[in-house]
Amino acid sequence: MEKVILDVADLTTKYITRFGEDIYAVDHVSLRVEDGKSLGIAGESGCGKSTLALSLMGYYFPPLHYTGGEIIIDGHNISGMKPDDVRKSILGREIAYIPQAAMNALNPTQKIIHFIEDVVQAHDPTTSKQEIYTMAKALFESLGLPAEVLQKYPVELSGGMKQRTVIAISVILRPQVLIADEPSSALDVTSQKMVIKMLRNLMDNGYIKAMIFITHELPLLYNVTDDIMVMYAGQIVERASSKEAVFDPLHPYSKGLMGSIIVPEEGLRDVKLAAIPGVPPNLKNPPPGCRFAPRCKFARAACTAASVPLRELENGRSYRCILSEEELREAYAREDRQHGR
Amino acid sequence: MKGYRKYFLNKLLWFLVTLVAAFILNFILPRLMPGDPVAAIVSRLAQGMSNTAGIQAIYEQYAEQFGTNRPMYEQFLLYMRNVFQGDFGFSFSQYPRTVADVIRSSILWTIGLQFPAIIVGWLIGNSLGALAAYRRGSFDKVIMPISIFMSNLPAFGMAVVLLVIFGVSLRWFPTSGGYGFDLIPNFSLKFFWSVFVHYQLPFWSIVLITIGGQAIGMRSMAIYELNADYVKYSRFMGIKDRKIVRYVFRNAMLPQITGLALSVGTMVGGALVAEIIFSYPGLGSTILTAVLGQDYPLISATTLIITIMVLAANFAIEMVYGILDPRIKAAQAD
Amino acid sequence: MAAERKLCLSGKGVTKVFGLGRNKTVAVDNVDFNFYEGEVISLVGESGSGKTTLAKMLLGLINPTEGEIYFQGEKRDLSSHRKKKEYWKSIQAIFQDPFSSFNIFNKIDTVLLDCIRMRGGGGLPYEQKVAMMTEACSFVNLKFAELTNKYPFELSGGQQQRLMIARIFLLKPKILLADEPTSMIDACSRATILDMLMQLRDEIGMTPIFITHDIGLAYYVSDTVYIMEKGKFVESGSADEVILRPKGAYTKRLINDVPKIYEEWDLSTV
Amino acid sequence: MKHLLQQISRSGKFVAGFSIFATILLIVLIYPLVVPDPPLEIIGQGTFFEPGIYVNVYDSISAPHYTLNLDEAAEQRIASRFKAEDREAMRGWLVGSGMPESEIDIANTAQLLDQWFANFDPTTRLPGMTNADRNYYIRLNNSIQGLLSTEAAVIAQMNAETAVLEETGTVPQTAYVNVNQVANVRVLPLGTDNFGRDVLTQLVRATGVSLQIGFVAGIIATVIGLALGLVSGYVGGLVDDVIMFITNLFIVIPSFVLLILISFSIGQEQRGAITIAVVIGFTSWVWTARAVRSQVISLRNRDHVNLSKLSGHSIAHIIIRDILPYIASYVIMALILQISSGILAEAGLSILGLGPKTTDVPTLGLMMNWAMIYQAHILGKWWAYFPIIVTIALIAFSMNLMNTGLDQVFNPALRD
Repeated sequence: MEKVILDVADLTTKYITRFGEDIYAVDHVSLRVEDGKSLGIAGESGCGKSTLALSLMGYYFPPLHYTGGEIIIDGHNISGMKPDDVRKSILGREIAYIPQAAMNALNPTQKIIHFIEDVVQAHDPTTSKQEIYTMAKALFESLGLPAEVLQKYPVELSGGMKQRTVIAISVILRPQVLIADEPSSALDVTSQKMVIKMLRNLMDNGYIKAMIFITHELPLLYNVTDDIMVMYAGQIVERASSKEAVFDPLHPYSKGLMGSIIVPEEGLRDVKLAAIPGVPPNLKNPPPGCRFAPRCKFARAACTAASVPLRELENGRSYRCILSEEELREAYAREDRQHGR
Repeated sequence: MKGYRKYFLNKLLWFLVTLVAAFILNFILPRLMPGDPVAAIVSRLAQGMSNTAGIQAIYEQYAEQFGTNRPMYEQFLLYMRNVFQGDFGFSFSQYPRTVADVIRSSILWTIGLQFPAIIVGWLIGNSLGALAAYRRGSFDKVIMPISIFMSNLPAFGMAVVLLVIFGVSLRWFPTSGGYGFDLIPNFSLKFFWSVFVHYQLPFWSIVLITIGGQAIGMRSMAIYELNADYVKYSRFMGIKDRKIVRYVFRNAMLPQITGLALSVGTMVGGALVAEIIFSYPGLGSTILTAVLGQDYPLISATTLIITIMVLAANFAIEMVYGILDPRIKAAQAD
Repeated sequence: MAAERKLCLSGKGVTKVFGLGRNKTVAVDNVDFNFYEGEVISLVGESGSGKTTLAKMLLGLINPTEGEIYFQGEKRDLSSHRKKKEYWKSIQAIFQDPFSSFNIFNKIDTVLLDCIRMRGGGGLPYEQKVAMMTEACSFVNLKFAELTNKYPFELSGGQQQRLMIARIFLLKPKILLADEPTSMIDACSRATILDMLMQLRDEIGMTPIFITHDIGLAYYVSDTVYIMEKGKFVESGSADEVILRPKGAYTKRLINDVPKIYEEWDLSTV
Repeated sequence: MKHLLQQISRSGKFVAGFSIFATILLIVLIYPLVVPDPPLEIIGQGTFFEPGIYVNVYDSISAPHYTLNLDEAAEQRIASRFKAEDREAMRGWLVGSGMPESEIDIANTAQLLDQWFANFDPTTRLPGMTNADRNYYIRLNNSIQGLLSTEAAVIAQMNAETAVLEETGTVPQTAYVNVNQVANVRVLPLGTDNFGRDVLTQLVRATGVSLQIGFVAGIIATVIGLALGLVSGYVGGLVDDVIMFITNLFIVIPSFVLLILISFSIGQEQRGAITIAVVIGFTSWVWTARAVRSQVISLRNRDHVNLSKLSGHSIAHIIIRDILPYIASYVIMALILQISSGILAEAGLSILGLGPKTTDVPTLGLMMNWAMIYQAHILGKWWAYFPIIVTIALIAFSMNLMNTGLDQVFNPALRD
């Protein structure tokens, strides 16, 4: 078994709204990512996947608050550290973040190289500007970005170039873990592919050891990550290898989600798309028991009686449902027969 | 540099266009008013002066200068020619002084008082606003209501309050004039000291008025910037808050500079009234004398000069903005 | 078969130019098209390709700078408000973002009553109007009784998009322009919306035109696909032909760059 | 709508501002009902009577007297009449007559008086003293003597036949009257101004007039700005270019300069309060026009407007139903700002001597102007100017608070 790079146990964080209400957007989430692996997180908007990305950084500012759990990066527990120490020795160095809206992620009135200088010197004030420039130039060139970008302001870069610049800056200190939150959703398909290629390149060439990739675009997730975790209402409902998650999902929610994938490939026109009725629950006041039960075709009384634990299967898969693997497969087969698939 | 040049030319063109518009307005507004302006002015002349020879001289001068019986466009050309020669005619109320002479003796006082005061007020206000946005909490809760209240005090109100407290009660500073009434302007230390002492109250009253509005504006700009994505990203890259605040301040300051350019006219307006309270020998007091003396040429020239001053200040601020915002220089790339 | 097809919307040399002088941009550049009744059509393009501008021209919200648009084979005349109103009885739209599609100050009743009025039912007794609204809502799986006196923004994105379809159900237009109707809503609600649109099409015999950047969606729903690049149509034809066997370089690249799940996604091409 | 009102009422700033403003408005409405005097009536002969209760002396003599033996009465009597400048002058005399300055304590009344009586001689003429100074000291001495006398004051009336003063009564120093039993008492809480007019009555009326000016100016400015902004934003094209060109011109050309020019050209006689308000309104619409235009432009291409068009609605319907409600909050906020800046503009103009004509009604600016001309601030007559400044500041402050409160409700980014 490979070395575990990122080990998260029972992480729980909440938002405190202006009116003092708590919203548990990340509820007892545990996950592990091994050396050289990438983990994808899928889910509908509002399921807590972006909040999970923020929470994994171990550095919290309002309205997000930490309430419990552990984050261990390469054997180093960061959840007990002082915020200032996290900032200095963890952020950017051990774990780095690529934000959702990379278009605005760079200070508009600062040249790229000056921001890189600030990032490097925030962790090691002794590094000279010359050293930083040499380092940044080498990194940009090895990642296929022109070195002239360093001397430019963000407005002078195209959307795709801006996003790739942000990714390059994020790995300048060679962090172990990279967290990418919808890094390509605002880009056209070609720039999106370039971003994906760059992320793969980072993994393959050892710039980073582990990656967490968050997106609502499932075909993309399937192509980028080794494993996929499906989130629903702040909880993990299923975790499996990408192939299993997409082609053989177990949890009824995952089943619905994967059944709604549309790709321009032969035969897809004849498939009936899956649909899940209803809306996700309000996280201020989640339903008791299984949170998906109100929308689930297979729901029964027991589902709402008590909270449903995550079932671990032998091959490392897990899912959160009171039905067994066999029961679920049987139900799905019955459905397929009905639709004549 | 191409981007900046384009920006510069653009602003210069706009400056010239507004200048022409200001000339036209200054010329046309008094003539648009109902009633015969000549008759009105002549009747005012009679009550404004006792010196018959003076009235006659001014009347002839006036008829010559304004060419009142000629067509509008000729009058306008005449007006333009006179303005460009710096010839505004004689002052009704201070005859035989010329209008140009009256303005010459007051304009430096106004420039020397108002622009430094507005700039100092702008700087202090913006610093306080940024600090309030960043620190929030009790600092914000104290600074903000005070700022809101201060920004709502009329400029003359602040002037009177300062005058009564520091001039009348505490007797720290003189209450009126630009220098001691017993002095004649010269280059002695005594005179400069007197000017400096007389400068304090008008200066601080304008500064205090400016601070409030600027602090409020800066605070909301900075709060907006603090929620920007680059702040979140910079935090997650481990950059210190102090540095991030510097980013935020710089970015929030840029719209504040544009705001200053747009509101400098209003500020100067308030400050002119404050001048009157202190009998400061600037353009504000000149307007007051002109109004009291029904001195039409002086009013017309003073308002024109103030407009030109404000337009020039506006232009200068826009130029500074062009240098400070790198995006303008970068604009050439597209 | 081609001979039986009836034209519903066609265009010749349709061009839209924005701005003047140095700021001039050609959003739609001299395009010709023939949309036939009964087909599902998709206009596919990336952002900035001019597809939304073309859609607005088709809807008659903006006028082409040059060229003509023909409705059912005849030159379209939108010279007066009355003529536009008449045209809008035949063509309607669903927009991308359900949250900004409805006036937040109007109740759901107002939205639906507007449609009844437009179809000439303004003078009907209220009970009959309620019956019509109830029918339209139940078509999209909503209960009018629960929606009356509510505002659209109180519904979820998917529900609002369904309300939009209920609107179309009442209006019964000949043509429906659907501008990215599912891109802002969750994947799990997408199928419902698409199914309802197709069902509505069968029920009232309208011609849907999808405007989308999602090639997968275009492939899934449409019979005929037009690919747009920089204001021009670069390729068009049946969905199978254009998407599975693209001929143009741009189309090939576009389809190549979309992530796949059954085939290998070739990352080496960028 | 209900939800919105609820949110607004939850904003502390709005509620605070609204309460202040409502209080001012109520006072303006109710006070004239209680005190119906004309505000410009001259009641005092003389300038700047201090705030206080004015009791008719004639009536208090004829009112029933009561004897109250209060120990400190004499002391207070002396202290209240014995002014600081008198004490200062006494020190001058004493020093002049050779007393060392360190021995004199002008705050100590008893000691000062002792020293005075020991040293003062009306016949002596100190070096450098003018005749006027000498007379002043003699008058001062007499009045001090009078203050110290313990006899009762005699009331005498002239006998109409004999033209002889006949004693009709005496008023001992321990005599008191009950204010309630005096026929004529006038309360002047803020004293009188330079013309002898009741400042409070005037202030209340002036506040009302200034508010009217603010409202008229604000409404005119908002209507013009709204109309131009709507047309400019919705129609676009050449119309937009022209309107924006004019708007941008008037933004850089200071509006108060135009105000001065126009007000001066109108002439003193034609300048009523409402004329001034109209002029202010016509010179201050630019900001509203700009703000409305940018709002309309962002709304114009919104899908709900397109949907309304597709529903066959007319342009008028679209502007009224689909655009105006969205910008209503901005327009209300702009109106509030315009009202308060209109009040300030009037005040500024009046101080320059270009305010409304002075014979009809007072405005806050005119009152300020009068106080400044008569140097109330230099003379320490605080009641003639300070309440005006406070009133203007309170009006502007309350309106700004309301605005900030509304802004926080409508712009979530500013919320805490």
